[in-house]
Amino acid sequence: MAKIEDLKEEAKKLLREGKVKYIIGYGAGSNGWLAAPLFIKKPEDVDKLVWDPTCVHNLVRFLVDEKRRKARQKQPDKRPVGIMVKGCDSRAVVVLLQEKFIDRSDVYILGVSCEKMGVVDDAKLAKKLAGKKAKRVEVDAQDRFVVTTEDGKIEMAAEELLAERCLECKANFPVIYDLLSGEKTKRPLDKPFGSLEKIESLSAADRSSFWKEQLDRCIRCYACRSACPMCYCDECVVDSINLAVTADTTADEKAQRIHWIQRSAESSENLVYHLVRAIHLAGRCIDCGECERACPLDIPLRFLNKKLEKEAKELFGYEVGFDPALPALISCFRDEDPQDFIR
Amino acid sequence: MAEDYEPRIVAFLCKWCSSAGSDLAGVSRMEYPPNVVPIQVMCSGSVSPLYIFSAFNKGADGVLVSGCHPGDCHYIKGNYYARRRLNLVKKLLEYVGLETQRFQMSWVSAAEGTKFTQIIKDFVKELKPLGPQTKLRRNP
Amino acid sequence: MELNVYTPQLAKIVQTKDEVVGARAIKTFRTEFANGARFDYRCGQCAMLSVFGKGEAMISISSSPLIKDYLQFSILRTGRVTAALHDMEVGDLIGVRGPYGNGFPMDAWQGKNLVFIGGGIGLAPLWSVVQTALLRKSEFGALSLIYGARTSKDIVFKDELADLKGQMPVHLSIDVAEPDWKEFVGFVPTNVLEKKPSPANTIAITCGPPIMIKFVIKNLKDLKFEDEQIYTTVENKMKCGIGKCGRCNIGFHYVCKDGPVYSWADLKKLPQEY
Amino acid sequence: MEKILAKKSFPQWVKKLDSWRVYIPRKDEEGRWNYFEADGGEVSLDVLQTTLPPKKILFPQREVFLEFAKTLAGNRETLEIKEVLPEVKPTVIIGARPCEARAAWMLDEVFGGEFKDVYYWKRRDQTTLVGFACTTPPSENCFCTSVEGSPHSEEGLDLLLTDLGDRYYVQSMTAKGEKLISAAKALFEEPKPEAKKQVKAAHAESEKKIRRQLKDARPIAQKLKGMFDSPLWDEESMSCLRCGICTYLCPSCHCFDIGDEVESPSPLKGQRVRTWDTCQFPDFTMHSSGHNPRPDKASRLRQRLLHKFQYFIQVYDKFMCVGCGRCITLCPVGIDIIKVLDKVRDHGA
Repeated sequence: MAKIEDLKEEAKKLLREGKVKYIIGYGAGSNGWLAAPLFIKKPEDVDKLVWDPTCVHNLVRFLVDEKRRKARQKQPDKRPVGIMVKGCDSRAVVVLLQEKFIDRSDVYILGVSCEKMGVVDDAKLAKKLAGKKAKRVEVDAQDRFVVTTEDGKIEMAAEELLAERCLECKANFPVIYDLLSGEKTKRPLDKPFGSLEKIESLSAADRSSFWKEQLDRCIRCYACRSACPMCYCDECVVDSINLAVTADTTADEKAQRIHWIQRSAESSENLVYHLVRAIHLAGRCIDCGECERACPLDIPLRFLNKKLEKEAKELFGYEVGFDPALPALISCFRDEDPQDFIR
Repeated sequence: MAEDYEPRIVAFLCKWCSSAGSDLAGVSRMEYPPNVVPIQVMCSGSVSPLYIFSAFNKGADGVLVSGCHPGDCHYIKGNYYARRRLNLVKKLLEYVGLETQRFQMSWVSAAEGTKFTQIIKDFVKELKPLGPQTKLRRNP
Repeated sequence: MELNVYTPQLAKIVQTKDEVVGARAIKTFRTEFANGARFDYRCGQCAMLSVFGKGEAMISISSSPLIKDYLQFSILRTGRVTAALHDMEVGDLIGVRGPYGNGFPMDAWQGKNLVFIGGGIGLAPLWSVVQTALLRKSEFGALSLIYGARTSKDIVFKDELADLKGQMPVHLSIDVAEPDWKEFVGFVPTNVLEKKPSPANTIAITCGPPIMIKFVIKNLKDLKFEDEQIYTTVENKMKCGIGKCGRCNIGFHYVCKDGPVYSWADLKKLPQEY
Repeated sequence: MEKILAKKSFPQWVKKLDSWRVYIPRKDEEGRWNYFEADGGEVSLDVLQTTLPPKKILFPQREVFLEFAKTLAGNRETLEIKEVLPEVKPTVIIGARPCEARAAWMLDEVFGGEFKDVYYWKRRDQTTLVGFACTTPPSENCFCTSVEGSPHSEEGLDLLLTDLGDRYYVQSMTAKGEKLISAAKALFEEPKPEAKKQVKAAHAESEKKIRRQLKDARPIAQKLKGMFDSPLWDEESMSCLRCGICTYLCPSCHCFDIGDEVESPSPLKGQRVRTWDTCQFPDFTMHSSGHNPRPDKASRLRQRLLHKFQYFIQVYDKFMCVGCGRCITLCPVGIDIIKVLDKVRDHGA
């Protein structure tokens, strides 16, 4: 894993010189081992920054908040915000740029490379620890994880603890940055969509019952939506009212808003919600895995988005999050797009 | 499945082609099954995936989106966008276990009344053995 | 059987009247309970109206509780439920549950002068008090009304206001000048300063858009009204009406149950969350 | 009434409760704990914290209030409204954590009072809560002892079971609880005096095992009164995602929405339902005009904390937090209610 001393220096400088409004990074979480988002306004707080395999969050999500905050302010501070991004997160920045949701000058990107590693899967770690409390998670010189617990250290191979998405990572170092910490190490990737095989090999009936069982647990807390940097719509089909309402919105506009999906957490409504979300993320999801990680009921949401990522690649040769100049997946086409399914 | 089961199909038909095609079938007194609820849209490219999910959610046993042949779109490119987007919808629906026959797309021009009737006939024939669609349907 | 607080009684619309037409349409409805249910309420209380299939909306009752034949509601067309209400006709059924809220402490105001200050649709909750005060005229001192709207077309209860002029001083205003307008032009708070109601033994009751209320209170204070002499109503989004669903609170007060009527002395102690 | 139940008799006891609907925590294949209806399979009480508290049994996420339908007879349209009340079988929740029962004791206040909520009480009256004292804290974020609870608190409970190695010490607080004992009298023994001593010691010991602490919760409640406009809320809510985890999974959060679900628009047919809602969603308080009294994450975080640690105390003299720690454990960005309140306490000091 990258050492981030140089990044800290830069962060201090940026804040001291007032070049950025604040820096979104990782700090120590309250439970002692898992990192948490940290917002740094003063150069003296930069030393609170951490970089370790528990920096799982995709902080790009907070650029959406920043944009909303700016929209509410009469005279917004137009300076960029500094943001720490991993390879996957940087692809989210690319998508936001591609969609012109943000401008390149809105962000100062502090990239960190995962190099040969990635981030941990907290569920996997919990299973490994079997009730013991982690204090620290590190990577040793042999690229193995070292977990410090109350009664000693446990070592394990990277694959055992890495998040599933890291095992299928397409960008282990940032694709866009102003400053990069760590090496641009290329990593071989045999099966970019290997994790889907298990579900894909099921029969239609079994796939249906798999998803029913998974999605029946959904309580519609919308943590998946909330954690996602791409879910920035002001108007979402599941909300009771349109958040973009202003004093000028007419009664008819409000009255005629269609309730596509009921609020009740029922099988059919949950399924439709997650289908809508999945299709809306087609060609936009960069597989940061935040929806799945945030889900308190452990619904494997990543498998929905990953499937469409795979189809986009196989059907249209489309790969998201590498080129801000590329048009969005569904706002472009090629003459030779497959149409064998059309009668 | 019960003999008398009649599937319900929601068909989103492009105003410039398929909808006219269905009209042609009608005025030419061609026979086709009455299982279709046609919804005229301005372009196949205007059919949001949400419409399709919602149709299934509200009780459709099959959904058809029909637009102009490639090159014939009134808005130049709408059907190309539809082709790409709805391909993804189809894959997604199959992936969550919906029978692949339930969602269809077709190119039907204003002159193709016969093709339209054939598509509906085939669609109904394929849907019948599947029985009612319950996977996305609310209160099945 | 136990009373179910969430079950509305069916009521029939017996009269409708367009008060204001256009983009910010206001319509007045009178309803009668379909099954002879009774409904005793105080001025300033509200009822939860249902349009089945659309939902519920909390609406203040604009008729006087002393009139037992019907309930009257004046409703601004603003969202899903109110738009559906506007589309309803005489004979249609709606649901009514309530009454909710504290209402105005009219008994405590006996012997005092009452000055009503309203803006736009804010006259609706005041109307119940105005009517009641007129019916119990001997119990109160002098009555007067200061009321304004954006334009002359946005004025509600136009006919009733004309009648009212025979019974108490009525000072009308519109925000922007119009050719045929003879009365005050300007905002309601300005008209308050202009008309200078005396604070002596007087209660001021104000109701209208939040920004108007804010400046009316400021101006009343300038006219030496005490906080305890100023009453107003607060509006927040509501669902249950009975202090359970958790959304209409300002501080520890649920507006649906502990409000909507507040004296300024009480309201200013609460956080500005409305 | 106090009794002893041998652990090996526990499954038999559960089986004997066949005239009740029995809920008990169970682990699924993926290792997630949750409350399930007992189906005659294996039962045990060796549990960690369930993801969802048993709140969902007393206050389900979706509740039908009424059904409405228009029918056309001739050319006359009639509207019919049918009130729907839940049919509730006598229910037992076995293995409820004492804190989860305390939450019910708080919800009793909310759904009681002047306007009694029949839907809640239909369930509550029929439900017997059998608690399981936490001799080991079920979560590393437990802090019940800081909010006037304890790992063996009795509020809201009908029975309390305490693990004494090979037996459970059974305390009955109510007639409802005694009924469960009477259902299988033969399985219960009278406790010996030393068992009483043991249970006391176990309870005292359990309090010491609670790892996390919020100091001075009552003074914090007082202090919160002056902190409505503090910049603290903005700082602490920066990382909030505005999801519903902290509230939906909270045993004492109870905010809800009421809405009409239309099955058929013509002729009209549908249901009026109550569903869970949360102060963390922006549309929760948004007026129809678009005005929102709680427009940002800061005001919504503040609302959650003030509701739990100020407003509820002002009205009912209880915290609306049982200290189960779920909101801390499950927050995707590590917002920690204890840390935030620590800052409130130390604010300006």
